[in-house]
Amino acid sequence: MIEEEAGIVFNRQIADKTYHMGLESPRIAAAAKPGQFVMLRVFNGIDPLLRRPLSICRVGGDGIFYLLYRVVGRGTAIMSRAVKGERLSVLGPLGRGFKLPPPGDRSFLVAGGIGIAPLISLSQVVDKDHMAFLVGYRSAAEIIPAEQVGADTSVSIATDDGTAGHRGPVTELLKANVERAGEGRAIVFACGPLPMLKAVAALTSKWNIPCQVSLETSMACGVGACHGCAVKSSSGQKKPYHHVCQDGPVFDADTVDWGRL
Amino acid sequence: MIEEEAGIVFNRQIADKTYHMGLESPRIAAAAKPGQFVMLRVFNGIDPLLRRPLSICRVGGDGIFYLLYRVVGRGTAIMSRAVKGERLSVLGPLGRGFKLPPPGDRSFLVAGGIGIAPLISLSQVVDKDHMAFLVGYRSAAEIIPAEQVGADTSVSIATDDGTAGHRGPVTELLKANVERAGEGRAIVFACGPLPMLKAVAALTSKWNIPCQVSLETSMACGVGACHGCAVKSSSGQKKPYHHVCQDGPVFDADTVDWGRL
Amino acid sequence: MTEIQPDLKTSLGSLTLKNPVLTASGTFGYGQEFSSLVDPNLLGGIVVKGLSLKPRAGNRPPRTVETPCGMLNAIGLANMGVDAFVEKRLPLLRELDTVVIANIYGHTIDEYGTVAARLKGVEGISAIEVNISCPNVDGGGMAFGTDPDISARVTEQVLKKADKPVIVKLSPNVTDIRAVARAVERAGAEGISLINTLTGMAIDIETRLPRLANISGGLSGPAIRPVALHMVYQVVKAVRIPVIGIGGIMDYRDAPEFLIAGAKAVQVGTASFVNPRASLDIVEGLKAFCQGHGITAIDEIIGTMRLR
Amino acid sequence: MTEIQPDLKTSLGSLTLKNPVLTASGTFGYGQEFSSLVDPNLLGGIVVKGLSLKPRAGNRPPRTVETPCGMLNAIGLANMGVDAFVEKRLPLLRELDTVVIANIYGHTIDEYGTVAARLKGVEGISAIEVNISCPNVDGGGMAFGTDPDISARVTEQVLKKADKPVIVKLSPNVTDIRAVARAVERAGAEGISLINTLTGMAIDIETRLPRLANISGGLSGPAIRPVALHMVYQVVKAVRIPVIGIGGIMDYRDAPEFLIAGAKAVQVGTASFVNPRASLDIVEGLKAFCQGHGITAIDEIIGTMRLR
Ligand SMILES: Cc1cc2nc3c(=O)[nH]c(=O)nc-3n(C[C@H](O)[C@H](O)[C@H](O)COP(=O)(O)OP(=O)(O)OC[C@H]3O[C@@H](n4cnc5c(N)ncnc54)[C@H](O)[C@@H]3O)c2cc1C
Ligand SMILES: Cc1cc2nc3c(=O)[nH]c(=O)nc-3n(C[C@H](O)[C@H](O)[C@H](O)COP(=O)(O)OP(=O)(O)OC[C@H]3O[C@@H](n4cnc5c(N)ncnc54)[C@H](O)[C@@H]3O)c2cc1C
Ligand SMILES: Cc1cc2nc3c(=O)[nH]c(=O)nc-3n(C[C@H](O)[C@H](O)[C@H](O)COP(=O)(O)O)c2cc1C
Ligand SMILES: Cc1cc2nc3c(=O)[nH]c(=O)nc-3n(C[C@H](O)[C@H](O)[C@H](O)COP(=O)(O)O)c2cc1C
Ligand code: FES
Ligand code: FES
Repeated sequence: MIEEEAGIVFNRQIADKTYHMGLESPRIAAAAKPGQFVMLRVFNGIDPLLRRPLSICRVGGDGIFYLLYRVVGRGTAIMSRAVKGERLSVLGPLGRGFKLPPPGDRSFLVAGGIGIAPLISLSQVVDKDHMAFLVGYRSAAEIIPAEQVGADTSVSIATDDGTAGHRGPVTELLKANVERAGEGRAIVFACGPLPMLKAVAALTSKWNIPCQVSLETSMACGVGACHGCAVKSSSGQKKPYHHVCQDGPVFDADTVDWGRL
Repeated sequence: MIEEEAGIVFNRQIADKTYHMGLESPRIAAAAKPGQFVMLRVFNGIDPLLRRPLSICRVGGDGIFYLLYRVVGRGTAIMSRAVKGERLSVLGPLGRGFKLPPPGDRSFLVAGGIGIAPLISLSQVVDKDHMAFLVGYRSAAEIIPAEQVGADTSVSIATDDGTAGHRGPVTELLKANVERAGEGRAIVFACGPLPMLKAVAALTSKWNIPCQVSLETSMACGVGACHGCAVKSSSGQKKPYHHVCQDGPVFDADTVDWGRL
Repeated sequence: MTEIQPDLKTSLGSLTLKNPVLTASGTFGYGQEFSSLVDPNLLGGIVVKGLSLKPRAGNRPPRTVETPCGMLNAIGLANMGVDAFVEKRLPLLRELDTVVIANIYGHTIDEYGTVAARLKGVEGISAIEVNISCPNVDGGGMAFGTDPDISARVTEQVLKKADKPVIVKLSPNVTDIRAVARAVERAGAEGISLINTLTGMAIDIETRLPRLANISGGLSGPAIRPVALHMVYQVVKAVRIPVIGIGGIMDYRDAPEFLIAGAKAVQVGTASFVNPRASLDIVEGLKAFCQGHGITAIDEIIGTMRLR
Repeated sequence: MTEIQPDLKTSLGSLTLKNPVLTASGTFGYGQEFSSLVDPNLLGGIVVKGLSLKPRAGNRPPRTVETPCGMLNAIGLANMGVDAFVEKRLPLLRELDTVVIANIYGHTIDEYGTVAARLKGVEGISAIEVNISCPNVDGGGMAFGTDPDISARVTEQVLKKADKPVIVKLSPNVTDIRAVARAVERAGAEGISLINTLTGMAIDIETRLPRLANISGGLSGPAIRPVALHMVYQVVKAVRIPVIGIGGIMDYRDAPEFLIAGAKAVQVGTASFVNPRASLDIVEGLKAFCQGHGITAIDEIIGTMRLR
């Protein structure tokens, strides 16, 4: 775990309400694994008080790591106004990332909107020949240009309103892809809004395919000190609650009590 | 009283820890009188919460008014980082300014450090042929270039350490100037640190010369609503306390209880 | 989203307000200070600065200090006294087409009654708000409002002398706000407003002097909003009379929290110092909030907090 | 200004701390979470997360929410239980060259004693801090700490079972903190720490749900500092035993306020979330503050508030 002031290398809007930021921190960049996150102090004051958890979207070879974030509230709005050269305190890399499948296994990466962020870095390390990267948006206007943020594979898109790609939820794309792929070892990685994750977890459980999900909760510390980031674990787990910041943010879908989320 | 978002026309450092800012607000500029002040919201958040009181240093013909401020804490530090084009909420003009002497009267303007701010605008309206503008600093490094901020008269300087001008307190300059001027109607206007104001008030009282001082207190509202900005009035005054934001910030020195300040 | 005009009317017992936004005592002067910026007629009401029997000079300065997301004040209830208020300020207030509430306090239980009596028959005041947060001189300095029995006795005394609806304003510096609320309800209060300020202090580490000459003062502003909201929620559940929510309300997103928790109206205090138009902005923001959510009357959201 | 090394030592009754900065319970885990960033040996001490007799899962999420200059938490005292703590966490803590204080709580007065008894004879714990802010199950939900008598009985019960110095941590949600402080002093507490969190809540105006599943929670962070400082000041004047100041201390300029008000030490809570190194920064800042002010021992500033 490293805490340091990282210089902003760039910070630009790349889609509706969505920004891409590069931060120079060779130590964090060197240590980060796909699915891990940082706690970012969006500015140097005491209101807003807490750090913001953000997935490491990608790591460059140049000591820079990248964030992909959506402006949803005050903290992310402040971030969106930060300019090149400013230094922001970053704490990371934090949590447990994705467990990588053995080569040859088919990977299905399923994102909902900004949920694409942690999956970008994953897409760079899983076997590209056996990977499908599926992303759902509400509408074409929201589409995040995946190749611009580091996905070096093509991405299939679904939109709720049919303005781009498949019309309908991304889970329909997932179904189609899994069916098309047929027999053989497969694994699903998912990140996105809760209803989507629930649907993915239900499907993979029905199919009996392993599934790893990256979860979001409110976080005060990000390092396991406050016990704030609890999610109920499924029966049979050792602990009644997982701590997303330490035990996750990536969980095997069957270790989470989806009914209580 | 006007409240509006005024655009920053420029904001630059002009002396040690001292900045000069131009704000475009034709309505406030048109209404302002020498000695009045504004309540400035240094940024658009809730911490720091309160507005900062700042004297109107000068008004331009172009709908711009000018502030001269010293960075002493968090609010003024935030101000110093603001850039051209940003808009800050300004409430003003507030309070009662200086009462102008009849033409022909001799005016002595006495400032301590940043206390020069309200006196600049005064210097532009009093009879230049009968005015002396005296400013005291701790050291030459602190000198604010008065002509650059709008004083179109020459300024006599005193420094505590003798690094520029007269060595000693500015009150010694005042004494020398008043003595040199000899008989005839005179008036002193003063703004600066409390010990200086006390000394000036004591001198003018001894000389029996009228004196107007611009006072500073902590202010929550700036408009007479909170009763926070009290200073004890001298015995014989109608009210036990003056409210600096409404009754002042400029007071006749003999209406203030200097012992309780 | 049709552009219907939502009905913002709300009622406090026998009082009807055109909207649920009032200005809090001590933060809006006597209603005139901000009038070039805020037309008071557009507000639900105005609560004037606390009035005492005799004029009061107030505490020695410094009287205010900024704190994280808040401020401390120790004004010391400086005011012109109830008689001067009636004579000098009320005539202008009377012209207003909104509810004017007189905030009063006393140094003894009797004095509370006497101040209320001075407002008897006086036109232009719609209700009396009783500030029971001030130190009880007879009671060793702890505020009247920290004891349910004394709070009830103050309420009764005011009711005995007043010819107007009586709202009691509670102090948050208590172990169980519900006990005080129930006591003043039983004593006959027509409404309850809360919270007054939390007691706090600050020290200048360079001079080692307290930043307020009075040493301690009242904490207000957004810092206290969570505490205020919780107390409002508790009191709403404990009494049947209407509750006015106060504490750290800065903008139109804060006000609905109190309404949803069950307050019938809110008061805006410190926010007026930061943004003189805050109260009016909140009225307009509430209107837009209703429009954006298909709410036709503000009543529809009062007390509608859901549970998980 | 000579570069002397100021003596930061302070004492809490029989305990000596190398400096007056501890981490507050529940905000620094079990001392290991931040250890790659903060060497705990450089701190005055560590207070571990509240320990109960049985392991506790804690409340349903959401458990935390940000508020103006603060945060609310309703963790629900989630912890591994005192026995698991002794077995699994204490061995590492024992290696430390600093004071380790165990924060404990119970659901009944007896249970407080039982937890203290489990720590009897256990090495590596220098003192027990008793959290009396948790809801009193027998007493209808109000916290033990809101009643001076019950606070005293909890203290006595812990003292009966404990073989270590006992510090009692007070709840700020009371009318008169001095009464509680005096009661626990009379009961035999060797020190008092305060404040725990203020009760507060927040509502999501879109969903109309409370932002915490538990509805209410504890407010901490800079927002509460003025309230904390005032209570510390009051308690210091009311008792003779040492007081530890807690509440919203973010940096080295905040800590001296509490020391000047009379606290012998401070605890840093929420600040560690914002800046994991906050406690250490404060130690270093205090050193520099002393150097800059010609103070040779931190003791010289404790309780030195001047009056105007
Ligand atoms: C492990 C993890 C990784 C994340 N990665 C990303 C990412 O890569 N890109 C991205 O855009 N977002 C990500 N999020 C969500 C992101 O943290 C929130 O959108 C952000 O904190 C919102 O802050 P705000 O101040 O703009 O919103 P506000 O609503 O003003 O925030 C108020 C408080 O709520 C918390 N909060 C609000 N929304 C969320 C949320 N969805 N999850 C957790 N806390 C929240 C904030 O942290 C803050 O404490 C991630 C969350 C977690 C837990
Ligand atoms: C009528 C009036 C006119 C003023 N004109 C000028 C001017 O032209 N140029 C200038 O540099 N300064 C002026 N001041 C002082 C200026 O208001 C303070 O320096 C400024 O508020 C400090 O804010 P801060 O956040 O940097 O300091 P902080 O110390 O962080 O401020 C904390 C709080 O204390 C208040 N405060 C601190 N110092 C003062 C002070 N000296 N007077 C009043 N309140 C204070 C702040 O307003 C704020 O509420 C004036 C003050 C008054 C009352
Ligand atoms: C400067 C100031 C003066 C106040 N004077 C009074 C008063 O005279 N009577 C009263 O009942 N409350 C008084 N209050 C309390 C406010 O009316 C309000 O209850 C409190 O400030 C909390 O609301 P806020 O956070 O919106 O300011 C005063 C508050 C401030 C800040
Ligand atoms: C997440 C969290 C958990 C806490 N857990 C405990 C606890 O277990 N026992 C306790 O006595 N206090 C607990 N506290 C209270 C703190 O120790 C401290 O008293 C309070 O937060 C005020 O200090 P601060 O403003 O510096 O955070 C907790 C506080 C927070 C924020
Ligand atoms: S966020 Fe604090 S324990 Fe996970
Ligand atoms: S600052 Fe509020 S009355 Fe003067």
